[in-house]
Parts: sequence; C-alpha cells; structure tokens
Amino acid sequence: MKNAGPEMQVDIGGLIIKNPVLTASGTFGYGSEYVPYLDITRLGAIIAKGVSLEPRAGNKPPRIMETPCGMLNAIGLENPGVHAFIKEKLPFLRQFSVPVIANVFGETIDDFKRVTELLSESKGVDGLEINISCPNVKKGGIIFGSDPDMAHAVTREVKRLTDLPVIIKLTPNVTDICLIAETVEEGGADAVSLINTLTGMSVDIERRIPHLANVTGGLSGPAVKPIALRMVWQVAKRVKIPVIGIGGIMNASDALEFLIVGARAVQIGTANFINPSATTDIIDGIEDYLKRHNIDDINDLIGTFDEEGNAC
Amino acid sequence: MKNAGPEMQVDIGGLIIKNPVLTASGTFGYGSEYVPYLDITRLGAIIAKGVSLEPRAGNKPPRIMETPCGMLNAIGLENPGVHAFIKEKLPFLRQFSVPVIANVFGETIDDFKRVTELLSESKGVDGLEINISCPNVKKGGIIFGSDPDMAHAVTREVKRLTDLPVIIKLTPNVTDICLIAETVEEGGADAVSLINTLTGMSVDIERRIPHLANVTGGLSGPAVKPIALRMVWQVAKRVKIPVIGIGGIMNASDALEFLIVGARAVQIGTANFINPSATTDIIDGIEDYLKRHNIDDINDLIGTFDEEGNAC
Amino acid sequence: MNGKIVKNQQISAGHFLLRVTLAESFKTPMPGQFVMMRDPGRIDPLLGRPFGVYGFERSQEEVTVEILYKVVGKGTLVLSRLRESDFVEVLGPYGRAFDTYPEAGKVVFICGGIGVAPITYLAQHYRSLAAARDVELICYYGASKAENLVGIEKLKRICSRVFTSTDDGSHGFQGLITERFSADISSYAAGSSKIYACGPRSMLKELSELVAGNSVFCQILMEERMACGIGACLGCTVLLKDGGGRGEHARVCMEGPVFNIGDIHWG
Amino acid sequence: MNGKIVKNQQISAGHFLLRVTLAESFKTPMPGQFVMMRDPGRIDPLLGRPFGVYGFERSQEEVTVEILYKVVGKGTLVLSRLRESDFVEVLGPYGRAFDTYPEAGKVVFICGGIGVAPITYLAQHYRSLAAARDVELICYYGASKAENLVGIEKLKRICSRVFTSTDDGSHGFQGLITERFSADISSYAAGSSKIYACGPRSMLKELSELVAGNSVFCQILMEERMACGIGACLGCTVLLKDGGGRGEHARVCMEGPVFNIGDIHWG
Ligand SMILES: Cc1cc2nc3c(=O)[nH]c(=O)nc-3n(C[C@H](O)[C@H](O)[C@H](O)COP(=O)(O)OP(=O)(O)OC[C@H]3O[C@@H](n4cnc5c(N)ncnc54)[C@H](O)[C@@H]3O)c2cc1C
Ligand SMILES: Cc1cc2nc3c(=O)[nH]c(=O)nc-3n(C[C@H](O)[C@H](O)[C@H](O)COP(=O)(O)OP(=O)(O)OC[C@H]3O[C@@H](n4cnc5c(N)ncnc54)[C@H](O)[C@@H]3O)c2cc1C
Ligand SMILES: Cc1cc2nc3c(=O)[nH]c(=O)nc-3n(C[C@H](O)[C@H](O)[C@H](O)COP(=O)(O)O)c2cc1C
Ligand SMILES: Cc1cc2nc3c(=O)[nH]c(=O)nc-3n(C[C@H](O)[C@H](O)[C@H](O)COP(=O)(O)O)c2cc1C
Ligand code: FES
Ligand code: FES
Repeated sequence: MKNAGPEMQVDIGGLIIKNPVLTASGTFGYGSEYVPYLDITRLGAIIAKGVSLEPRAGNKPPRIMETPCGMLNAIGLENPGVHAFIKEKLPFLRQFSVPVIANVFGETIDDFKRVTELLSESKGVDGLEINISCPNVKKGGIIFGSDPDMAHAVTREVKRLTDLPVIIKLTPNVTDICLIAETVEEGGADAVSLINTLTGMSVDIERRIPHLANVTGGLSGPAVKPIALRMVWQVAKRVKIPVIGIGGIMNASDALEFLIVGARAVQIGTANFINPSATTDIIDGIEDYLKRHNIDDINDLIGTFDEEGNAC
Repeated sequence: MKNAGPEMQVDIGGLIIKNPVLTASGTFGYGSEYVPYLDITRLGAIIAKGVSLEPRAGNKPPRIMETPCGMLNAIGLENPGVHAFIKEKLPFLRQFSVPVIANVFGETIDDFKRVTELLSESKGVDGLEINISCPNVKKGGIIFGSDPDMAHAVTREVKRLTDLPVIIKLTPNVTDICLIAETVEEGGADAVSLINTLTGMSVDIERRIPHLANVTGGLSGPAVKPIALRMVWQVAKRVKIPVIGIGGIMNASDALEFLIVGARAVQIGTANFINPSATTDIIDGIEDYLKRHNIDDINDLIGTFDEEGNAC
Repeated sequence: MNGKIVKNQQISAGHFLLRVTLAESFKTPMPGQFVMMRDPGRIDPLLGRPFGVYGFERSQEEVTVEILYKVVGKGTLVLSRLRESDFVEVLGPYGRAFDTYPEAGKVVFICGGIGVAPITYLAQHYRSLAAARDVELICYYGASKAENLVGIEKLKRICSRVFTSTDDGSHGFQGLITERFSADISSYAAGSSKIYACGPRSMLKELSELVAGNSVFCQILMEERMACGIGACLGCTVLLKDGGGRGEHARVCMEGPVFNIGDIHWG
Repeated sequence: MNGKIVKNQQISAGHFLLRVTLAESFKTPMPGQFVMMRDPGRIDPLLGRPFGVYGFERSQEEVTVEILYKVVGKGTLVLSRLRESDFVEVLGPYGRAFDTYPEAGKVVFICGGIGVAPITYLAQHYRSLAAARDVELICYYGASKAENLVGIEKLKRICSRVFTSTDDGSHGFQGLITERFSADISSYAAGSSKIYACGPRSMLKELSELVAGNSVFCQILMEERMACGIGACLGCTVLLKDGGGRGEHARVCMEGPVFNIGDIHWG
C-alpha cells in the first residue's frame, strides 16, 4: 500500500512506470556506475547507453567540453554492440525490478531492424527508444531524424518487428519537430522523446583548433532547457501519443515545467554527472510539489499549462 | 596614419568597415541609448533596431525572461515604422561617421520591398540587414527564413530595388542553415549574418503559466554560443559571400572563436545589456590578441581554423 | 562600474541591506532612480537586477550607495551571498525620478513590502528639502507580518506619522495597506497633497482605483523585469492607457520607473 | 557531499592550497585517486573538476581533504574565489589508485608542474608504509621557474632526494625534468625500482620513450576533461595501444587515472 503520497504512476505508450522520472541514454552508463550513489529501484525506468549492432569504438578524445551552462559531447556512440549488451549489461540492469529501456542506434534501417529483433528476442528489455537523433556519428543517427520519410520508415520497420513499446527519440536540429513527431506517430510510434542534443562547437583560440577531436558535439545541460521545453510543448499539442521531455533538467522545478506543458515523463541527462542522485532528488521534489498543491495524481498536473495565463 | 596597431578593416559585401565589431539589431536601440556609455565612433558599424513599414506596438509584457546563461525575449519588433525611423532616428545615428545598417522586417514580400526602397531613397543608410528570422511575430520573419524558396524570393526582390549592400539575417531554427545560406547567396545576397535567436520558452510552475505573454521567445546570450559558432563555421565553409557571426558573444575571446572559424565580422547583442561598452572592449581585446600573436591584419586570422588540429 | 561591498547584512529573514562604495564619478541618484546590480564574476545569472536606491552618501573620494532588498530568486540569492570586500557591478543611476514639490502640504507615502526602499529615499529627500518648511510626511506601510516591516525605524525618524498594516495583524492594521489608507483618503485633498507609492502590482492597481476620479497627484514606481536598464532592449515595458501620449508601451527603465498612476493601463 | 572550506590559500602566484572538512563517511582516498569539486551555488561552471588528493586526515567526527591546484580556467578560478567557511561539493574518492609495493627498493617520482599534488600524496603513503623498511624515495620535480616548484618543502621532508629542473634555470637543472631524469635512468634497474609520474602529457610521452624497451615498472597519472567522474559518460577516455586488453578507449576516471605507461597510445 502506498502511504498517503500522491499517485506518480504514468503510462508511456503501454509501458506503465511507477513515476515519470527516467535516466537519459548515455548519461547513466549501464546503471552499474550509479549503484553506489542512489537507490536505483526508485527510478521510473532506466534508459541505457545507446547500442548498435556491432561494437563501436566511438570518437577520438577529447570528447567533451564545457560551455556556458552546458556541455558538448562527441562520444560517438561507443558501445560493446548489442550481443555484448544482452549478455553482459542486461542481466545487471534487470536486477532492480525497474523497467529497462534499450536505446537503439543504427547506421542503416537494417541495423535498426536487427538490433530491434535481437533485443526483442532477448526478453530482458521492457521498451525500446530508437535514437534517430545522434549528432555525433558520421552515418545514421540525425540523418534519420531530420527527414520525415526516413523517420517514418525506421519507425514502421521497427514497430513491425517488436511487441515492445517503441519510443522514437527526436532531434531538435530541425525546422519543424512537430512534423517529424507527427510522422513517427503515423508510423506507429508508441511515444516520442525529445530532445536529443543540439549540434554545437567550441574553439581553442590560442591554437585555433576545435576543442573536440570530432570538431562538433552535442550540446546538453541547462543552456538548452528553454529550447527543449518549447519543443516539448509544441509536440505535446500536436500528437496524441505520450511525449517524454528531455533537455537541461537539473531539478524538480525544471522537470515540472516539462510535465506542465504536456510531457508524460521526463529524462534526466547531464544532471546525473553533477549530482549522481539527481533522479531520485527530482522524484522527491515532484512529490513535494504535488503535495503542496494538493494534487493527488500526477496525471492531473500533466498538460495543465495555461497558455493565456500571462497575456494581459 | 594608424599607429603601429594591427589592420582591423574588413569588407562585408562591399561595405568596408574599420573593424569587424557591429552591434546586433534590437540590442543597441537606435544608438542614442548608448552614447553616454561608450565611444560610438569606434564601432565597425551600427545595426539599428528592426524597422517595418508601419509602426508596430510589439508584444504585450512580460517580454523578457532570464534563463541559464541566456535570456528569452519576445519584444515583437516594436518600432515606430520606417518613416519615423528615417525622420527621427537616422539623423542622430549618422552623426558618428560610423556606417549605419538598417534592419528590415516585413510581414510580406511587398513590405520588405517598400521598406527597402524607402531606406535606399533616404540616402542615410549604408547597408541593409534583412531580418527573415524573427521568431517573435505571428506573420513574416522566421517563415521567410526557414523556407529556401521564400528566402530566395525576398533576397532577389530586395536586391533588385537597392544598390546598398544587402545582408540576409538567418534563423538557426532550421534543419540545414547551409541550404538557406546557399539559396540567398544565389539570390544575390552580399553577405549573411547568423544567428538570430533560437525559439524557447519558460514556465512559471507555481501558476502554470508562461513567463512571457507571447508564450515563446527568442533565446540569446552565452547559452547559444556553441550552436551559433557551429552554424557560422558550417556556413562559412559553404558560401563565398562574407558571413557575419552572431550569438552569445560576450568578450573578445568569444568574438575570436567566430573570426577563426570564418566569420568576416561579428555582431554583439545581449552583451550590450550587461556591459554597455562591450563592443569597444571587444575591439580592444581583438587588437590585443592580434598583437600578441603577431598578426598584422585581421584578415590573416579570419578562417584560419585548423579543423584537424585536435584529432589524434 | 565595480563597487566594493562594505556591508551586506541580513536585517530580517530574507531581507538584506547592501552598502557599496563606488568611484566618486558615480552620479548622485534622484529619488525613484534605480541601479542595475550584478555579480561581475558570473554569467549565470546573466542580467543585472534593478534596485531602487535606499541610501546615498558622497565624500571627497568616493560615494556610498545603499540598497535594501528581498531575496526572491536567483539574482537576489547570488547577491545575498556576496560578502564584505567582494566586488559588485553597479550601473546607473537610471530612470526617471519622482517629481518632488518643496511647497507641498501633505506628502503621503504608500509602500508595500520591499517597496519601502525607494520610498524611504524619497522621504529622506523630502525631509532634507523641506527641513524648514511646512510639509507633513505621512507614511502607510504594509507587509505580510511585523518582521517584514523592514526599515520601519528609519521611516519613523523621517516621517511625522507612520501607519502600518500586516496580513496577520501582527503589527498595525490587519489587512491591506490600501484598505488602511482608504480610511484616511478624504483628508488628502487634491490641491494640498502629493501621493507616492511603491509596492506589488496588485497594491498599485488597488490604489489606482482609490484615487481614480480624484485629481490628487499620485506617482508610483513600477517594477518590471529588465535586461539593459537604459532603454535599448524594449524588454521592460508596461502598457499605458491609449492616448497616454507616449504610445502604447512605455519602458519602465526610461519613461519610468516612476509613472503618474493615471497613465497606467492595468489590464 | 558538501564540505566546508577551512583554508583556501594562495601559496604562490596562481597556485592554491585548499583544505576542506567533510563528514566522516567520506572514504579514505588511496594515492592516485581523485575528487570532483564544484561550487554548489553555480551551474556555470556546470561540471565538477577533478583534482588529485594532496593530503588527507581522519579524526573522530570528520575528515579533512587537501588539494593543491593551479588556476588555469573558469573552474579553478571560481574555486580560488571561495573562502573560509564557504561550502564546496566534493565527490569521490574516485578512480584507480597507484599500485604500491612496500618491498620496493628504489621508488622514483617524476612530476611536472601541478602533477606534484597526487605524487606528494603517493610519496607520503610510501613513507608511512615503508617507515621501517629499506625503501629509498627519490623525486624529480620540474616546473617553469623556481616559484612554481610548489610544495617542494613537503616533498623534501618525505623523500630522501629531490632533484629539480626549471625552464629558466632558476632552480636546479635548466631544462625538462625528463632530461634530468634520463641522466640517472641507468641507476634504476627494472627489478628493484618503481617509477611513478604525473605531469603534462608531453612530459609523460617523453618519459614513455625513455622507459620504452626497458621493463621497469612505471605508472602514470593521466589527466583528461571529465563530466561524471564515475564511468558513465565515456567523456574522459584516452587511447590505449591495441591489445591493451581493455579495448581501444579507456576511461581516465575508471580504468585510470593511473595507467601503466606502456599501455598508452600517445598518438
Ligand atoms: C525600478 C525597480 C526598482 C526595484 N527596487 C527594488 C528594491 O529596492 N529592493 C528589492 O528587493 N527589489 C527591488 N526591485 C525588484 C527586483 O529587481 C527583483 O526582485 C529582482 O530583479 C528579482 O531578481 P531575482 O533573480 O532574485 O528573481 P527572479 O528569479 O528573476 O524572479 C523571482 C520573482 O521576482 C519577480 N521579478 C523578477 N524580476 C523582477 C523585477 N525587475 N521587478 C519585479 N519583480 C521581479 C519574478 O516575476 C518572480 O516572481 C526593483 C525593481 C525595479 C524594476
Ligand atoms: C585525475 C586528475 C587529477 C588532477 N589533479 C589535479 C591537481 O591535483 N591539481 C590541479 O591543479 N589540477 C589537477 N588536475 C587538472 C584539473 O582537473 C584541471 O586543471 C581543471 O579541470 C581545469 O578546469 P578549469 O575550468 O579551470 O579549466 P578549463 O577552462 O576547463 O581549461 C583550461 C585549460 O586546462 C585544460 N584542462 C581542462 N580540464 C582538464 C583536465 N581535467 N585535465 C587536464 N587539463 C585540463 C584545458 O584543456 C585548458 O587548456 C587533475 C586532472 C585529473 C583528470
Ligand atoms: C555524454 C552524453 C552521451 C549521450 N549518449 C546518448 C546516446 O547514446 N543515445 C541517445 O539517444 N542520447 C544520448 N545522449 C543525449 C541525452 O540522452 C539527452 O537527450 C541530452 O543530453 C539532453 O538532455 P540533458 O540536457 O538532460 O543532458 C547523450 C548525452 C550526453 C551528454
Ligand atoms: C531584446 C532583443 C531584441 C532583438 N531584436 C531584433 C531585431 O529587431 N531584429 C533582428 O534581426 N534581431 C533582433 N534580435 C536578435 C539579435 O540581433 C541577435 O541576433 C541575437 O540576440 C543573438 O545574439 P546575442 O546572443 O549576442 O544576443 C534581438 C535580440 C534581443 C535579445
Ligand atoms: S530594460 Fe531594456 S528597455 Fe528597459
Ligand atoms: S568522466 Fe564520465 S566516464 Fe569518465
């Protein structure tokens, strides 16, 4: 029995999670790294670091650089490949009775399909997040996410091969994110998550070279929050499937902004680096807010934004 | 005779300016506001607040909100209209023997054309910056800037009506800014300037209302610098016309990043609000850097970025 | 310009008195004018924050500016963490000052919460102006509770009468200060009285209704978020009534922060 | 965890000694381990900065961590502005420690610049380990000039011999510390000597060439920009030689910061 606390459970495209706070892919490793620093069992779900069909070495260092209220990363999707993920990482992730969502990356539609099949067969995964938005790889990633037809095709193909809830992760580096969101909704996506990082760069003026070996990287952290929030608001008004908000969420107050404008859940990324227990602190903070505002069920808060509220 | 200092003069599409530091439209009023705080005669050029054919009242307050290392604005292009601009603002602006660039905004192509004609006839303006990138107005602005055909059409029509150098100001809220830049280059633009603001928003979680009456606003300031720099680098590699870099430049070091990746000049926006003499401080800082690096002419620095410099 | 903090002291929960010394080139602020303050070591918060001047002194080599502020968000929190001998950036003084009338009969101040700060500086100015003259300074000061009536002792030294109100009745009248003021309103005749007010928008709006239809002189200090503080960004506007003479929007930092109460469009 | 600053003192131009007290639950760092530090009142700078532990003490109720740092950018600048009784966030200790051998014959430390900090903590550890044993601690310490040989007195108290070099010859040998070391290298036989080094990448690379082909034990502490410090972001990798056993990339924060010198791919 839950004691007095507000109801925090939400449904993200068929996946019922006990609260709306998830870890963002690539910022929580494969879970094990954070075990010493927080009670993982409290998370809504864990989204693991992106996996591809084959192992990937990732980009050369330097891979990260700090920027004003943000950071650039160009990891380049370093990962041991889907086979090793299933064998070596999943068993560990499963032990916390927290839903595990795999983040899937491919250079081709076939890659996406193969990884989806393998993960679905493995039976250890509760949902898939399809990363069509990584800015840090030469092939795949963002290319799929910025072209509605490609985005639609990936979604449709992936959905055909799995019974797992499929979340499509969108890139903000587009003219009209609503269009992409609508297209993947049509393609059968169970939910969309946004935003992935914004492409940026930083220059060492003394040596006139890029700070990152990859030249460009993905911008994340508080700096991007206003952009992420705007996109989440726009997309949540446009599509019927659940929207998961991501981007610069550092604390409960930030998370609440996303929920209020219509996000069904949120993912915490860069904040984990600064405060390893950011996710559970945010869960606590959301609960406190609900209590303070006498809201019994978080679903009664989601999407209650009063757009006209500040217009004279 | 210049005493010993490095050569700072650059050519932006036929407009020769004595140094590459300009004020960004909308952040320097009509010049008069800053007279008490800096030696305006030292500026490379002044870009005035955007003007439209008819006077515009702008958006309702609240119009601004601070965000992490940045700010949102939704002024909505409040301005007295081109006639009043020519009669009341231009004479003042002209007295400093600094080139004056008018920033032109229209809701329709005809608006852009009329304002261009009137400004060209007025003989008081040294260049035009065509704002096809304002995110804070319901009609015009960003719509033109995010559609290559529209961007091309505005450019072509404007160029046809004026002998003044025409700078097209681009929006970052697009999938492929290089495509737009290329298109306006084809359309006859003498230069491009980028970036205008990124669309963002911010929510008051206690009242569940937007912080801005307009709901969304344009994000500027240090937060956006990595994105702006990336776009300037990409565009400078793609087009032959000069590129003017804008976005989050707070000091000489930031300005130098833009110059190194290929910007022929820079515009200083939000920084003016924090430090009214930001522009002249930046001019001094660039000169110091050139001296320290024994560079006699700033044109020998521009575009000297070594992309491979940090790749092992 | 950078100033050096000589004092940044909590005077009641969440309320601080900040005293800064600046180069003597800093201009003497008129009552109602404000300064923009920032921690120069940060770009987050990015923008300066406007504060009415609370006190000012000029000596041979330097000037001292005092502000009284309440911690309400990031900018004021960061300010409250600065300590003696830290630097703080102070730009200004900016904005349109209150119009003052040495020959005034009754001068009435109405302040809500931290609105007391600019009002106190104005009252002080009147006191010095009117030292030898026949001016009566009367203040109405409301706050949520007794502890939040910050700076009331100073006000009492300046004004001949200070009426207070608190939401919880812990000091003075229980209720809004505008209610308390409305009880006395008939004693302030249009010809011989001047009213000045500063406080939350809701208080000023209430006041505008109280004095509407009455031709009494009433100036108020309006607060809005600001970016530049010098009229360049158009970020800080308030709406004026149509035909207010200055167009629909007025910049709080330039046309204000002081406005004639009748000019404001309350929305 | 938040710690309280008891001292943050400039000990030479741009170099600071920071001493922080923390709750006693903070684990005892092994030599070579590091902490991530942040000003908890800021999100700009955003990320923690890694610093090797320089000193550590444990009492009944609390522990004290010392770091020695050089101001090189925004993060260290902000750290240098914190003062006594301010809070600072300290996460850790993180990372793989140096392997130590109480039975070692000659233990050689090579440090360049601020690399002296983690090396000093290691030397101290050796001294305490080996108090009664037959171990000789020898240090080579290079810096740009004499003033930058920070903490040299402490090193001298710990080691039996300390050789120095400076770029300008203002202290010890004029030239690089690796040059100075190479003059003695033949006296450090593979079987009976252990070499530990920390310093700029160029110094470590130089050293790798000096000891290449020699089977002497040599561990180094590598520095890279970090985000998480705990292995989650994959941001801090260095390249290892193929077949290094741990794949192409190794995380400085997890597989390091201590590496066997022979494993690094210098590029
Ligand atoms: C001309 C003028 C004079 C002022 N004088 C004083 C003074 O003497 N003492 C004092 O304590 N405060 C004064 N203020 C208000 C002060 O500027 C704000 O409290 C401050 O900017 C809040 O900054 P923050 O970052 O702490 O809060 P934020 O995090 O920015 O906001 C917290 C809350 O304060 C409100 N707020 C933010 N900025 C302003 C603003 N400029 N005006 C009013 N409300 C705002 C927000 O809407 C929000 O509800 C004055 C404002 C103006 C315009
Ligand atoms: C395991 C480890 C232990 C360290 N121990 C110490 C120590 O005991 N004392 C000390 O003063 N410093 C130490 N450093 C280096 C310290 O972390 C950096 O100097 C610091 O992060 C710079 O931050 P900044 O914001 O001041 O500089 P930035 O503005 O980020 O950068 C300024 C310059 O420093 C370089 N730099 C930035 N981050 C690092 C980094 N993590 N490692 C190396 N160079 C970097 C940049 O490339 C740039 O040239 C250690 C680093 C690591 C990885
Ligand atoms: C170091 C790092 C690695 C990331 N790796 C991935 C990844 O593998 N797959 C993915 O979909 N997103 C990845 N992301 C993007 C994040 O999941 C998230 O979308 C983004 O960082 C914005 O959220 P934040 O501002 O909270 O960090 C990564 C982000 C960072 C900072
Ligand atoms: C308050 C404000 C008003 C602006 N008004 C205009 C405008 O009228 N026309 C225009 O082209 N850009 C306008 N801009 C955009 C700036 O010129 C600039 O492109 C943008 O702010 C990014 O630069 P920054 O980060 O240096 O501020 C405005 C920006 C701000 C902050
Ligand atoms: S604050 Fe910029 S115009 Fe008033
Ligand atoms: S700093 Fe994140 S993996 Fe090392």
